[in-house]
Amino acid sequence: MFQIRIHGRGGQGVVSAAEMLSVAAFLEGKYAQAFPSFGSERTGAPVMSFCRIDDIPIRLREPVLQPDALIIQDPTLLHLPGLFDGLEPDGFVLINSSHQPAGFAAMACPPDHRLAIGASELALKHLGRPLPNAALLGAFSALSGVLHIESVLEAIREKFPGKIGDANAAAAQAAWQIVKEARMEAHATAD
Amino acid sequence: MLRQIEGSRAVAESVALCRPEVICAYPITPQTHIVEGLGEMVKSGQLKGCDFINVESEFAALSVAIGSSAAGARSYTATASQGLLYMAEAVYNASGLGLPIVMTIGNRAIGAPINIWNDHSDSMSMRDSGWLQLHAETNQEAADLHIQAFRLAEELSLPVMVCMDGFILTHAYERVDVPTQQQVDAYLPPFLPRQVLNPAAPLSIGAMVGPEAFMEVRYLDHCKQGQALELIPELNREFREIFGRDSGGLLRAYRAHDAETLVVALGSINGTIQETVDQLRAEGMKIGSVSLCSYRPFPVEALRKKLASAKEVVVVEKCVAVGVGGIVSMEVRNALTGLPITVSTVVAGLGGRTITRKSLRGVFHKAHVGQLPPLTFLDLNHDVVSRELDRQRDRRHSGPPAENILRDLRSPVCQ
Amino acid sequence: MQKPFATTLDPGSSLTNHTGTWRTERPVYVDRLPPCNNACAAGENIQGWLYYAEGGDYRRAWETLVAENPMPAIMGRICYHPCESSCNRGQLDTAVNIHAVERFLGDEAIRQGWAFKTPPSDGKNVLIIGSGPSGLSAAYHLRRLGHRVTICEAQPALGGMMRYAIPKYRLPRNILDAEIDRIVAMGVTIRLNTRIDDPVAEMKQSGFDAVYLAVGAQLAQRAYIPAGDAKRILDALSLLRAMEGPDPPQLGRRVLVYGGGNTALDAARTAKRLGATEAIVVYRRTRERMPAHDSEVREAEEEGVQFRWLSTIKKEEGGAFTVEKMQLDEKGFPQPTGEMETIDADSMVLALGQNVDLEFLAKIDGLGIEKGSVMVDQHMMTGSPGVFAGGDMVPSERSATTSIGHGKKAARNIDGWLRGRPYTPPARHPLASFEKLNTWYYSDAPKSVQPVLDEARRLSTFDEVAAGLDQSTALFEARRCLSCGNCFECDNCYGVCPDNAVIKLGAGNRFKFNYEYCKGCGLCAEECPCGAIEMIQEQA
Amino acid sequence: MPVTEIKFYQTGTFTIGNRLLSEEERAGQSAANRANSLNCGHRACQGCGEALGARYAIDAAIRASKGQLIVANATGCLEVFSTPYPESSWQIAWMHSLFGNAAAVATGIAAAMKVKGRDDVRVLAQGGDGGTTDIGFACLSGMFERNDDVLYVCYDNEGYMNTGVQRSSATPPAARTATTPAMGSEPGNRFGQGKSIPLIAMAHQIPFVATASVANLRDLEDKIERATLMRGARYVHVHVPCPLGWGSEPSDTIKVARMAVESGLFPLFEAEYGALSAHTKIRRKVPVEEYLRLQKRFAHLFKPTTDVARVNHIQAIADRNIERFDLLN
Repeated sequence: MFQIRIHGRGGQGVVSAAEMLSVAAFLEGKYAQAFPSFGSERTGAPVMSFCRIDDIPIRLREPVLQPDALIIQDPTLLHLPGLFDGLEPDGFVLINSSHQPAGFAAMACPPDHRLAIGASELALKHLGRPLPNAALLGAFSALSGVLHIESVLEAIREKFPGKIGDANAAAAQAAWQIVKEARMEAHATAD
Repeated sequence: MLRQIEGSRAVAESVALCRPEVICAYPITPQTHIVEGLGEMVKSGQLKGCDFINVESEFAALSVAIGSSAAGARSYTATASQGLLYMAEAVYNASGLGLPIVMTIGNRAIGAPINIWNDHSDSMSMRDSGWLQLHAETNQEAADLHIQAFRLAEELSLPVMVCMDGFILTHAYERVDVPTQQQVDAYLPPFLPRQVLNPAAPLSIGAMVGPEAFMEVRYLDHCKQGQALELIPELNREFREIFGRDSGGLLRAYRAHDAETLVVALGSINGTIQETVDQLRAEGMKIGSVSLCSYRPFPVEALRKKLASAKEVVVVEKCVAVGVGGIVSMEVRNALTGLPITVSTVVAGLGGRTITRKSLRGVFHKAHVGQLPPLTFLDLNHDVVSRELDRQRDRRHSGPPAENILRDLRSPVCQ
Repeated sequence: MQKPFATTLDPGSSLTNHTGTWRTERPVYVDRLPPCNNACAAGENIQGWLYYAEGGDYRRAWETLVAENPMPAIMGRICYHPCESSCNRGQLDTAVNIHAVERFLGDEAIRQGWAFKTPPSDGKNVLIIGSGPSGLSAAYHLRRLGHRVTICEAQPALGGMMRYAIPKYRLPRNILDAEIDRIVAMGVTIRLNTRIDDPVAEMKQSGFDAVYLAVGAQLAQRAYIPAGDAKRILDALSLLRAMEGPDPPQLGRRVLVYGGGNTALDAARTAKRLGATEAIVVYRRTRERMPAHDSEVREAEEEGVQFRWLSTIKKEEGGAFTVEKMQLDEKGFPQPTGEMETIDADSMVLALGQNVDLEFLAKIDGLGIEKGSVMVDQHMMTGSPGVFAGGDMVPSERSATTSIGHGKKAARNIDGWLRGRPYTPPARHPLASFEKLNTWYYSDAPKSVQPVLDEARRLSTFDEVAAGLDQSTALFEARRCLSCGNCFECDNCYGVCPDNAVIKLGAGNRFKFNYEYCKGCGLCAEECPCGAIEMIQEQA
Repeated sequence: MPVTEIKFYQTGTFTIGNRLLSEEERAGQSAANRANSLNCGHRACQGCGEALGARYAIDAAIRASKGQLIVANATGCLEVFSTPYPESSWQIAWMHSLFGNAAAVATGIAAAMKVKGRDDVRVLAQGGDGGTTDIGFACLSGMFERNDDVLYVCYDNEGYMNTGVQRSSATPPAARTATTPAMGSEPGNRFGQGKSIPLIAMAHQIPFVATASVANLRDLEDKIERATLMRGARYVHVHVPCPLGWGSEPSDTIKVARMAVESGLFPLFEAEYGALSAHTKIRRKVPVEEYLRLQKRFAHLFKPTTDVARVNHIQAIADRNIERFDLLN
């Protein structure tokens, strides 16, 4: 079972991000479960959502306590206490940031499991609005390889039919592209 | 058709497939998405021959349903928490008049203190209202139970509550096989009311009944619930034939055949419990669980049969009879009368408190070694409560302790 | 449909719950005596005939009317209608114009030629002396009772005072004749110009079983007034009687009328019509104390008749009449003042009242006479067996209406006497007083006034002064009747009963109470407009 | 000769009927074959104004709807005296659910009729002043606001009579009830309280609002008949004296109601879409004292001596109505 925890702020599409991940997994014939951190938080407040992906039906109802991946939609959340709680040693960390945040390098997880990407800028470019979640999903697909970019794009289009969906998909595609290329360089240099 | 959708949406879709004729809507978290979805389907024309009414309160919501049902229309509404209490008078009335209304409960705690999160206090408060109460374990089951509920309600002329855990199910995106209209039509015949308001054949419905007959009326209600005990498994069998899957029924056992410790619970927590059972089984513990789908009627015989071979039974329940303890446990104990089985109560998840496998393992272990006290409040912050209790011992005063507790939680001592 | 036990009930099933047991008082329908009927000297069932007139059923209304009084066209004209003075509607707006409706019905009957049935004549023989209102009334009722009747009339024509004392302009003769003829047509033997000197002897000779004396009071009251020229002075009765003859008397241009009764006014108004430029009524008391009816005085004034109050006439010399002023003493009696004056006049008409001619009664043994009137018992019988008397001859108010009443009463008593079953009048219902009514339900409607002949024609001719009502106005008036004390089927009781305990029996059949359910709340009695429901204690 | 048009002056339009009037001129209740929707054997008190008013209203609705009528009834006297097991006095399709939800139940029935395409069926909700002005007010207002196709009839006897005469928001000032006893500095119900549901109904801009009284049964009938045939939310408020609660003579029920109308304390009017459209002229104006003196609940205003100030206060209320609704013209 692969468990994802998404951190963001109310209004950034944290919940729909988790939902799109679950839909993408569903499209790949997997079982998936997405749910928000329930509460009455309003726009701007720190919120979480969760997604589980598995090959067998998912019965577990507890929140994601040991995530295999963290998606952080807003760099200002980095100082939030307990942000990284339960993160598996070889877990992934994806953060929406145009530059490497301080202390990012010092993280426990393997270097090629962590990534900062200017998703908001990509969103601005493709949607005209700084809604990072779609771009982050594209990046997540490239980073973790848990989900195919095709199914992610389809999930995005299912969630946002029409123009907005295409724009979001484009942002996701672009993010995926960027990450893939970065990874290739990394491998190249490694060789 | 298989879809990855939100639980509320799945329920809305399957309710729509039941061809309801009158739907009453009043918003209350976490049930809201269901009526929103239905409202959209009525407006869009996807759901035809249906009147969607935005009422001014839950009391009105059920009252309108009472009227429409008495007039022969298949009627549906949904509510939760305070809303259910606000309509309490009508809840008893609907069952007393034998009106086959189906109502979804997005289970949620009851204030004060005000709390919007999940537990079972709301539907438990109506457990003696004469309604049938079915609890869904998954969103698939939530969707399926509504279809069975209409059939059950209309065959017995009794109202049915389909209870699904607020947020945990209502807001969860899961894979759900949404049935086809053909399947539902094959399973659910058009509504033929047992009695109907009809100018051509006048009746006076809702008479005042005095001591000379009131007892008989109640006894007959009691018998009706007995009939439901027989009907529910039948409807479940029929459902399997048409829809090809197992949903509903009185109860479902999980790895119970040789279990010494059996866990009993209602609703979605059974999933987490089963995960925990698997872990403990892997470690060699003889444990299993029983998921109670039908809480009203309470399947005394069926449950007794399932639990008879156990040494100890742990009832995990999301509600508490303040001053007493478990509510479901009392009924489980009653079902096990005369059997040498210890039944312990674990009150868990009140007001949305997370129930983790870790915590469950703990209590199940204790139970297995006979160290689990009769009543446990799972993951209770003992430090906070003992401080509050001390304060109260010093200085008696009225008023809610919530403020104090919140202060303590913020104070470093408890962190 | 298998309906749930107890909570669902069959419609209308409470019929098995007989709430009549709650009752301590029960409503009952009653008929009370309307004040108009109570006041009518002719004993008419006024409310009764108005009931049919309301519905436009004039034939039935007329039949109900003439069951008591055979001369509605006449009475509608000359009766001073005490019924209207006592009409409850008078306390609401104005009294119902009863006499006008009565007259309308009478005229309608004449127009339509409605006749009385001719009853069998299997009874006894009755002699009636006098054909005035009393005699005619008695004849009519005796015929209805199956007796053979003979009227002996001293005058050449029937009608008595109605013909010889009431001027044409108040009672046109064609009307008088029509109603008299209708009575005669029932098979009454008439002997005109026949004066009976010894009624008892006449009975024996002609084989009459009973006699009814109804000669009225037609001797003019005399007063000694020294007069130079006696022919300047005549009495009112002779004047009015002469009006029926070929040559009316010459009264001259200035005429005095001495007296204060209706006859005096008739005389004065007649004088006017005979060409007198001035007709002066001289009366010893005041207008307030005048016996004449106000309506008569009003009409006379309209016609220019002058009045000299508090005056008595002492003597006449060559056309000069000496008049003495009077003044009322504390008891209201006029006392002479000695103050004299003279009035010149061409003639003077004496109208000082009438007396009964008692001569022809002298030979009847046992017949008692007091103060110039014939004494009768409660059966209208004189001291002489088989000899009955009524009208102006007996002590009572002297009016045509009273006389008609006497005629009816006498007829019934004569019948009783002849059949050896003394007549006992039916018990009277309790009075339907104004308090018994719930007048809220009557809409306001002032009475319709009869049109009146214009002055000029009134003074130059003997045409009838007051015209009748046309059909719509008559109906309007009839419908103003409150139907006091008698159900007129307004459906109120049926409508206001909270327990549906009143059964409607259909038009003309009124209602009945369903005591199985009536709780005795009394709402029906309270809301009955005409007071025809009474609450009575339930018997233990 | 002056010819006056023939009207029925004997009783005009004030009695229920008259043998000489044609069917159309008579009140429906004068018909020998009237529906008697609330029939014999009901257990209402002697002289019950509500029983009378209800029969008039429902019979009228039955007539107007040609028998296609369904009625929802709030808890209260009417419900209790008409349907105690095992007997019902109703001859119609009738339902009682709760005290406070008659309007909502009716909404549900109307919705059912709508989806079943039975637009010939008319739905009527009825209740007392308690079930309407107090506990049922939210449902009533909701029904108005949604303009549901329901005619709501309130039988106002100015208190909770079923439970033993307690004060409701329709109880008039100074009236004595079990919860506003005639004692203390301000005996009876306090002044300056209560609410006018008709005016509140008008504020909802619904198609039809009217007041009626058992004092004017033809008018009541007429209003219900017209209201029954309209669509959307309609409200008729009927004044029904309660001999028990008001301490009036059972035989005076209509008289008392009449005094209320004629004094101006209970104005008869109609409104369409929130605007006054008609009113019934006071025929013979009476001082409120004549009305008050008929009822023991106001006895304390006259014993030991007349409480002039408070009687004047009530007179002022009547006068204000007369002015507001132009009742003298």
